[in-house]
Amino acid sequence: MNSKKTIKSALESMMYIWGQPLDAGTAAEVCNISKEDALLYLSELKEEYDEQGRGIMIRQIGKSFQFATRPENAEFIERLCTPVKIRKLSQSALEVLAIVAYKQPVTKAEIDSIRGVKCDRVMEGLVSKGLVCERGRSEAVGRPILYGTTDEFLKHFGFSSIKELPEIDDLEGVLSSEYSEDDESEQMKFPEVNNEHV
Amino acid sequence: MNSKKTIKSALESMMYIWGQPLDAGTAAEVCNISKEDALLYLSELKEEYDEQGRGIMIRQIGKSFQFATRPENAEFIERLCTPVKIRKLSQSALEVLAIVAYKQPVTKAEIDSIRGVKCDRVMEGLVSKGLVCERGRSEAVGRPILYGTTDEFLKHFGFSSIKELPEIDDLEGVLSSEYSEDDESEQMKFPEVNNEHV
Amino acid sequence: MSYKVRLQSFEGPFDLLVYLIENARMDIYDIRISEITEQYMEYVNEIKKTDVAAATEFMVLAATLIDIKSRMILPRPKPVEGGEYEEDPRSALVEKLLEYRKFKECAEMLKKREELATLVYEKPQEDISEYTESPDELLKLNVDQLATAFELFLEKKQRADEVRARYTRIERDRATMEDRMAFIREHLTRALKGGSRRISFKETVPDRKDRYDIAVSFVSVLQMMRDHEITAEQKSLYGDISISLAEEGTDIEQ
Repeated sequence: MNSKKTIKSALESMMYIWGQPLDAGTAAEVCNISKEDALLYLSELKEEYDEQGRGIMIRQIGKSFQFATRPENAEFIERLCTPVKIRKLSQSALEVLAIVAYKQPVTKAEIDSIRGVKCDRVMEGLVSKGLVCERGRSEAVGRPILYGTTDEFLKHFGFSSIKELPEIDDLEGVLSSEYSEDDESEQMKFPEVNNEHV
Repeated sequence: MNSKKTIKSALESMMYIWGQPLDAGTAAEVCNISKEDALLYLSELKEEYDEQGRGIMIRQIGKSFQFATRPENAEFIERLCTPVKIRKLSQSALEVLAIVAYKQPVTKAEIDSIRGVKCDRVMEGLVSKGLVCERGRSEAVGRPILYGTTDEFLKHFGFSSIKELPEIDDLEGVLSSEYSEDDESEQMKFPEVNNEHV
Repeated sequence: MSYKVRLQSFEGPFDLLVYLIENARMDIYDIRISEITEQYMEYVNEIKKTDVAAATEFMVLAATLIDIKSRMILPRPKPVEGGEYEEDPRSALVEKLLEYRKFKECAEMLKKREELATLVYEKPQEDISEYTESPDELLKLNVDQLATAFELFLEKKQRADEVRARYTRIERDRATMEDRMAFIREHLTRALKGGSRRISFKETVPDRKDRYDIAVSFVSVLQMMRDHEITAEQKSLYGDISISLAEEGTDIEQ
């Protein structure tokens, strides 16, 4: 039987080679330990890297773990090489994604009714990006498809679990102050409407 | 000016992303420090990883530094990265295996006569998979090889001993080779007729 | 700058309405409906000029606004004793706008998380081709598989034995040299159609081959050779006997 120290060392090596998020179940099988132990050891490693303030960290996505660089070192990495930047999502994609994240599992019709506009094309984009996936069908008439977020969603926004989403009520007020900022910029963008028609 | 801690963290992030050996000169330029400092910091990092017995280490090649996995973890990496192709035994292989299991030690001729078809190739496969092995020679004419199941066989089917094989009613009756007399005499006269069609 | 471009800045009718309300510094719970409807309609009319399809999406809410506006003009009756206040015609819309605004805030939060997350870099997987090129073969076995295969085999064997026993009896009664010679002729004809003049002796023995059957075939072949119907040759002792139709005009004695 391998010692805990040996296993944890092996897990670090495995994560390094794997590059992509390493599933605790897979790791457990390779190390011949229980999935619970694998989860525990990986979480411990994650803490160790945080505590020691290493320049690389372990991030958790669902039950998978992955080495990644610390956000504060981004400028150095960008100076060293030209890393592939992830394309940021459009406003409409973010809105649809927000509704899916908080209301999942949810149908397109529900999303449409909240936004007052059809979301078919946006949803297609989100599914093809792997941020959203089908989650069975609703019991409602026509048995429409239900949608939910994926692990890729967690990774894209830096959550380790869907439980980390901030409470929706906590958001209100905090962001309302930013509306004024938005307003100003948009006013500058649409002067013609006002000038010509008001 | 960045602190030593910040720089060392940045160096770790850079090495991680760079993948290839990172030259101390390049690192120094990116971090806006002297090459001597870069060398010093990188060497310090190398020592830290060694001291902590991490599963990843920093190796130095000339004046370049690179993350690598610890050699003692090679077996885990191999297990992680080697894909597993799941194979199942064919119906005929299972038949032969069952006959060997219940009638062992048994000769190929006996199996042939029970199944009515040659088993040479199937047997070869079972031997190469380590499920069946030679068990000496029969006293019969030509002293044919006797076959039996292996410990690997027990392991695969989760038996602790061959006695755990499920009971089969009138096993002797079904596994007797009924045409043995005819077969043998004809084999001598018209071997091809007999082998391919009975 | 065309309206089409600007339109894309609004995510939909609710987005536009929320913008107009906040731009006018109105309390969302007390919307000045006729003022906002006017602004909304102006905007929609502008879009209609360039993008009719997009304007349609905004028209549904326009209709709702006009409906609310008309109901607002009607005097609201005072509540009957014990009755409830009649609902504010705006309340359903306000509820929708509040819900929309809530998710817009969530979207804003996600946008910030996204920005932060893009500062985190991952590296690609190391080259693991040396492993992937030679996959492990895992033999998947279980007792059920073995038992099922075995039972299936036993059944098959039992059926085959029964059939064979019955068939053999009938065949033995029937097998005559005449039948066998006809059988051999048929085989040769079929082989000929298939482009081959030759058949092997073993093909002249049908089905259950015991000594009797083989003897019948052998005697039949000898008879047919004597009748100059076929030729036969055996290359080696105990080797296969090859049979072919006698060629016309060819002497049988080779």
